[in-house]
Amino acid sequence: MFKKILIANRGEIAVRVIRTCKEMGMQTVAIYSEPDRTSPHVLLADEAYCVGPGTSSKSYLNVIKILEVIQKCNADAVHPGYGFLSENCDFADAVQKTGAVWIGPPTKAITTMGDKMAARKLVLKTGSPVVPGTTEPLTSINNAKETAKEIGYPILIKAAGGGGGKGMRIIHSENDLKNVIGQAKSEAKKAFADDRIYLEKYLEEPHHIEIQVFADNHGNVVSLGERECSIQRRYQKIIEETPSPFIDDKLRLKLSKTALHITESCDYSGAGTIEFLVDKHKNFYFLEMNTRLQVEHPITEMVNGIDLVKEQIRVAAREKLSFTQEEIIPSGHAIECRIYAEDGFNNFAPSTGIITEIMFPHGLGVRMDEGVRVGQEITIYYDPLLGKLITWGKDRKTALQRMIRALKEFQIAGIETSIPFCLMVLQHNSFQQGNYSTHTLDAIKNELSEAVNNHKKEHDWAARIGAVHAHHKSQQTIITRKGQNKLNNWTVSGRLDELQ
Amino acid sequence: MFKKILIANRGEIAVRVIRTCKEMGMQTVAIYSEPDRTSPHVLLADEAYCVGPGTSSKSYLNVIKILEVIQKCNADAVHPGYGFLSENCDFADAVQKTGAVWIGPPTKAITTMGDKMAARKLVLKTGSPVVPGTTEPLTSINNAKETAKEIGYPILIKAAGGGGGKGMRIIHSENDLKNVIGQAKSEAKKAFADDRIYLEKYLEEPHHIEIQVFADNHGNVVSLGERECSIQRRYQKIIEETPSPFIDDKLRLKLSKTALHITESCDYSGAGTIEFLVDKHKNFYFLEMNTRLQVEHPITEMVNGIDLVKEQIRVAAREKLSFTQEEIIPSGHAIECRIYAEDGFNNFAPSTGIITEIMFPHGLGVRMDEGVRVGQEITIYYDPLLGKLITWGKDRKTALQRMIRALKEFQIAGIETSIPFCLMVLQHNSFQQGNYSTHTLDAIKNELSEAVNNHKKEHDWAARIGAVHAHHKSQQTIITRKGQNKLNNWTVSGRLDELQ
Amino acid sequence: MKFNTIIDGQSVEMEFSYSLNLLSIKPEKEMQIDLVQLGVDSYSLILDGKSHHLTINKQPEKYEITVDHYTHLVQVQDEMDILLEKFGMQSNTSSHAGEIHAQIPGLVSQLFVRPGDNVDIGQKLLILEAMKMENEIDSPIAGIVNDIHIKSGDKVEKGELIMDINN
Amino acid sequence: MKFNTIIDGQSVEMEFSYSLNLLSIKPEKEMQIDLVQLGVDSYSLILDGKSHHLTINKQPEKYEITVDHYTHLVQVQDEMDILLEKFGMQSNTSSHAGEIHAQIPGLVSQLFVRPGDNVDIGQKLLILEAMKMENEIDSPIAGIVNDIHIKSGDKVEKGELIMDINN
Repeated sequence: MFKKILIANRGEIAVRVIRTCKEMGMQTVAIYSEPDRTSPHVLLADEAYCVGPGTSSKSYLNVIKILEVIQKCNADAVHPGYGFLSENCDFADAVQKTGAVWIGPPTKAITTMGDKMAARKLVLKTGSPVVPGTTEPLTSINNAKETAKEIGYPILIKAAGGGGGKGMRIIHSENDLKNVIGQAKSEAKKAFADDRIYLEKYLEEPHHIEIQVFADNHGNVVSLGERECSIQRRYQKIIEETPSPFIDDKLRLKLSKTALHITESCDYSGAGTIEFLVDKHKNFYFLEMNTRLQVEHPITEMVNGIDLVKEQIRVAAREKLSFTQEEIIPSGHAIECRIYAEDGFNNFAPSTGIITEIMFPHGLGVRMDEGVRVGQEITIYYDPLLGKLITWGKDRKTALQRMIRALKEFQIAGIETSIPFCLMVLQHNSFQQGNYSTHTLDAIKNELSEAVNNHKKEHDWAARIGAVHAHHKSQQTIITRKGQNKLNNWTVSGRLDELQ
Repeated sequence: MFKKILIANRGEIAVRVIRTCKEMGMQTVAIYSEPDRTSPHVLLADEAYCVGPGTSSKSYLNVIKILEVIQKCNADAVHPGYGFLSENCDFADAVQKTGAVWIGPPTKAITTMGDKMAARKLVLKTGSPVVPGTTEPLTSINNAKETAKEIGYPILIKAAGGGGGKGMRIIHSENDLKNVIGQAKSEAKKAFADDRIYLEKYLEEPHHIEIQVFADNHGNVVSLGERECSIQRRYQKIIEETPSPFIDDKLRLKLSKTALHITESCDYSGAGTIEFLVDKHKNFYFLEMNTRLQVEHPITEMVNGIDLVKEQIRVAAREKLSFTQEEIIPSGHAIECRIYAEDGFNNFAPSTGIITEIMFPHGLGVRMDEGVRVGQEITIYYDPLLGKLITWGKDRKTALQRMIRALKEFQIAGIETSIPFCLMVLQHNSFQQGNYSTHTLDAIKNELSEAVNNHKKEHDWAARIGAVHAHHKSQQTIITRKGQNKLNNWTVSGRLDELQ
Repeated sequence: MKFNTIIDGQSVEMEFSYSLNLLSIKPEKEMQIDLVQLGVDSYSLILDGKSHHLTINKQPEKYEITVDHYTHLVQVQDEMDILLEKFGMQSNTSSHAGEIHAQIPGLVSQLFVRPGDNVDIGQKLLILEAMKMENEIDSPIAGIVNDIHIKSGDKVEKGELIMDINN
Repeated sequence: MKFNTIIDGQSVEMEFSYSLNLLSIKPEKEMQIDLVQLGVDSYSLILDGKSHHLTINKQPEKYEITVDHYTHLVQVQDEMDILLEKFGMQSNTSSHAGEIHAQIPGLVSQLFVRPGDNVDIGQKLLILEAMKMENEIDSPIAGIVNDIHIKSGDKVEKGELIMDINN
């Protein structure tokens, strides 16, 4: 087994991987950009090395510098997390040339599946259903126009170089085509250093369902069940659960079988995710395969009692999977809410600033995978994911009530977060009933706003009192010219009556 | 089911109960003493009322005031937690007279089992083995001397009015008898308002094993398995695990059967714990029954996937238990470390002060039941328990490695805690091997100190550098007379090179 | 002390008695207040026994108050402000429609207009890049671009004035 | 800048070059230091690539430095102190054996001796009550109780001088 693992990532996923490495008795090495010096992954790792300034291309995507650190610190394995260089086969190859082990699938599988169009071709060959669309990258606007006409609007534009909603756009008519393609290409280039894009039919009311697969180097391939990921904004997931309230046992089995078939067809090893779209008639289509750990992997861990990162490391060390297909018997229900630095009631506008307070939720059935700490500045440089809150319960109702309880406990001051938005979604009838698709969030937008306004009216007095207190305080400061604003005396309780 | 529950407690157990109430959709009411105004249980509850000053007897034990609050806020049930009034049947009776439901066993069972000597008598009658000792409270020092001679030294002095190590003392010879009895009586009086004490034979190398039982009002009585609680200091538990590495299936069954028998014999309902001493030949003796939730109940919850507080509330509402004996199939292994405000390497001296920083451990298999927050002052008024860290794993090794990882992550600044002590115990060979009794901690004391010293020598340089930095900084402040010490600029990073 | 508080145009006159931690609302309401600071900008408020978590953030002309996660915008007028208003002396400080402010913080990755350009409603003005997403800023009005306060590559803060458009 | 640091009597002379974040230890060792403040009294130290969590607490005459949970007591001498010591001018400030300090904070619940009393080694002097436990304080020496600085019912802080015993 390995002695020292370098984690080529930041934020919650770097912390997540470090935790498992430590439990396996391995030394951990973090890399960081200058503004990340006091980020949790740096504080938790045994060793930490700076790889450049804030801009990702100069630090977390700086292959040369990262390779230098791998050799300098003598790491014998590298975990890439998700995003950044996790689906970059040049990096995977270069890592292996240093003598370190790449904790991920073989580069050939990354190449095939990472190229979203090559993947579509391969899956078509296996006889599995694929969402209608192009199998070659768009060469020109005219080419796009023709293909779009053939498939029929609305269409989706997607990046060939990677997933996660980056470079993804929906187009309803030919008028928008040119503009939107420009934006998508530019976004894709920044995210994956690859501006190839392709078209796909935009299905009506589909569910986004994915199957977690795992393969070792001894011929074992196992499905760990599905995740329901239909609650999305900006084509990015925000709430996931397992099992899916929409999927029945028959469909579950079919999806798993198809996923296993696809996994085997590309000589896979390690953790992978096969994403499907499932329409309201329960027809399903292969969407893409992610050849890395998925953001939402914890819900699969919760119902199966398995540590997927540990399994990744074992497989990379050429060990056998620690479970067989027969031993995978999910128990209970798990839900994940992604905590983003954004204002869900203001068009998901990103929010930056210094986190002045965090009160984490805890207790039975609550798991926190966090990537931030108090005092940390949230900058515009990186993905707005602050962390993930996961709850487990004996059944869906318990997990859901627990999630609502935990979100209510979870206080973050200094920036806007997706916590209040998630709370409103979870308390909405369509989520409570488990009756939702990828279109639901758009459909209930106005109802959510109304619910927020009603909720706010109830707490009107508390807000007015808080404002008067702040006003009175700031006036006092100005009048007395004491220089220091009392608000900085954070450890001292200041009751209203002190301000007479 | 209830609409509003008042929690007559503070700290981590009040927070624990509030969490479940919220998940059940119930309103929660906290009570608090003046210094507890910003404690987590006050912040998390829907309503909160002050019941008096810091001293427990004037606040958390102030029955009249608490009854007033119950009526004022219209609570329809009261959860007493553990400690304080949880085993006080006068309070339980008074609560019920207000019309609120008492979330706990019938007062008759509290009376019998809460009186440790009456309990011994009852259990003897059922034919179950009991630790040799007195069945009547000590009436005089002479009475004590005679009885002690009969049983044979060493003997244990214990409080009749309650458990938890309060008022408990070991006596090795008649010389110490008078002094120690005085101390024990005084401590027992403060803890339970009852200074009756009794004697018990002090067994050699015993294990402290307890069985969690649950009974409803419909004749169902279920055993939820054992907890191994032999790691104790000052006769108080500090690390617990389930299953016990010492107990085999045969003994487990015998203990469960005896526990169920005892529970039935006292017409019990709700959560209860039967404590046993098990000697090295696996002979077992009834020690006492705790007629309330136990501090270490979370490890039972983790392996069974059951919320014991939820079950308490259901039973109090006269519902049936949500599980049968056959459905109790524990899965995996769980460990709990109690995080006390005390210096484990300085004779467990209590530590007070303001908590200036907390970094909680998180991630897969980690549960935190906390009762404190950053900025809070830890005072001399209350029990030093800050919270409990619980880990779960598929097997003992995983749970143990996870606990060590989580403890290492767990940073609390401003006070001393039991975290470093727990870390040293868990890494010691006897715990790693699962080979320990209630005497182990004393036996390995010197080895632990040695391990700490070796560990510290390795980090010598970091300590020297930190000290020079602090020295340089404090010198600068004095020389430049800038008035404000830079240490208060807590959100601003200050690198060494700024101090040139 | 007396204050007027305004939320969404709804004005309420509030009178505080600090010594008793009492709030009287004219003409009939009375509440017990216990407000304690927890952190840099967070507070615990127990209002007639109900426990709330508040954060307070001062904005120009108003306060952003978060009560149990949800943010309220509150304007406050003290006795002097109320007096001035009675004499009709309140100044109008609201910004005009042609001021384009950054709705989010970000990097100006592309700028599509120059001073003097004619723009239509909905016309693309610039792209603000933040947290790996590109955000298009469109013109809310038709008019002529007057002043541009930023250039491509600039980092802008939330609320910063980006350009003026005259209609 | 030069400093002497002393842990458990072991003295090391350290020379810092702040501009380079370098520490040179005479005669041969050199380390790369990156120390950043995290909280009120907590720091992150990256020392030659190794990441540590430090807390710093100033005590009289020494520093309590916690490195990854474990507390070290460190004395520091700067160039002036080193110079004074060379001239034999170091003051001896250690307390004598008869000074009884509170080892823990607590309430004095019982006091068993009075000024002028003769006490033996191990004789019970007082009971300090803290966090529901009673803690007996015994005399470390035989002698006569000279001064008692507290009375029954007092709250004492950790380290506070409780009484003097002359032997």
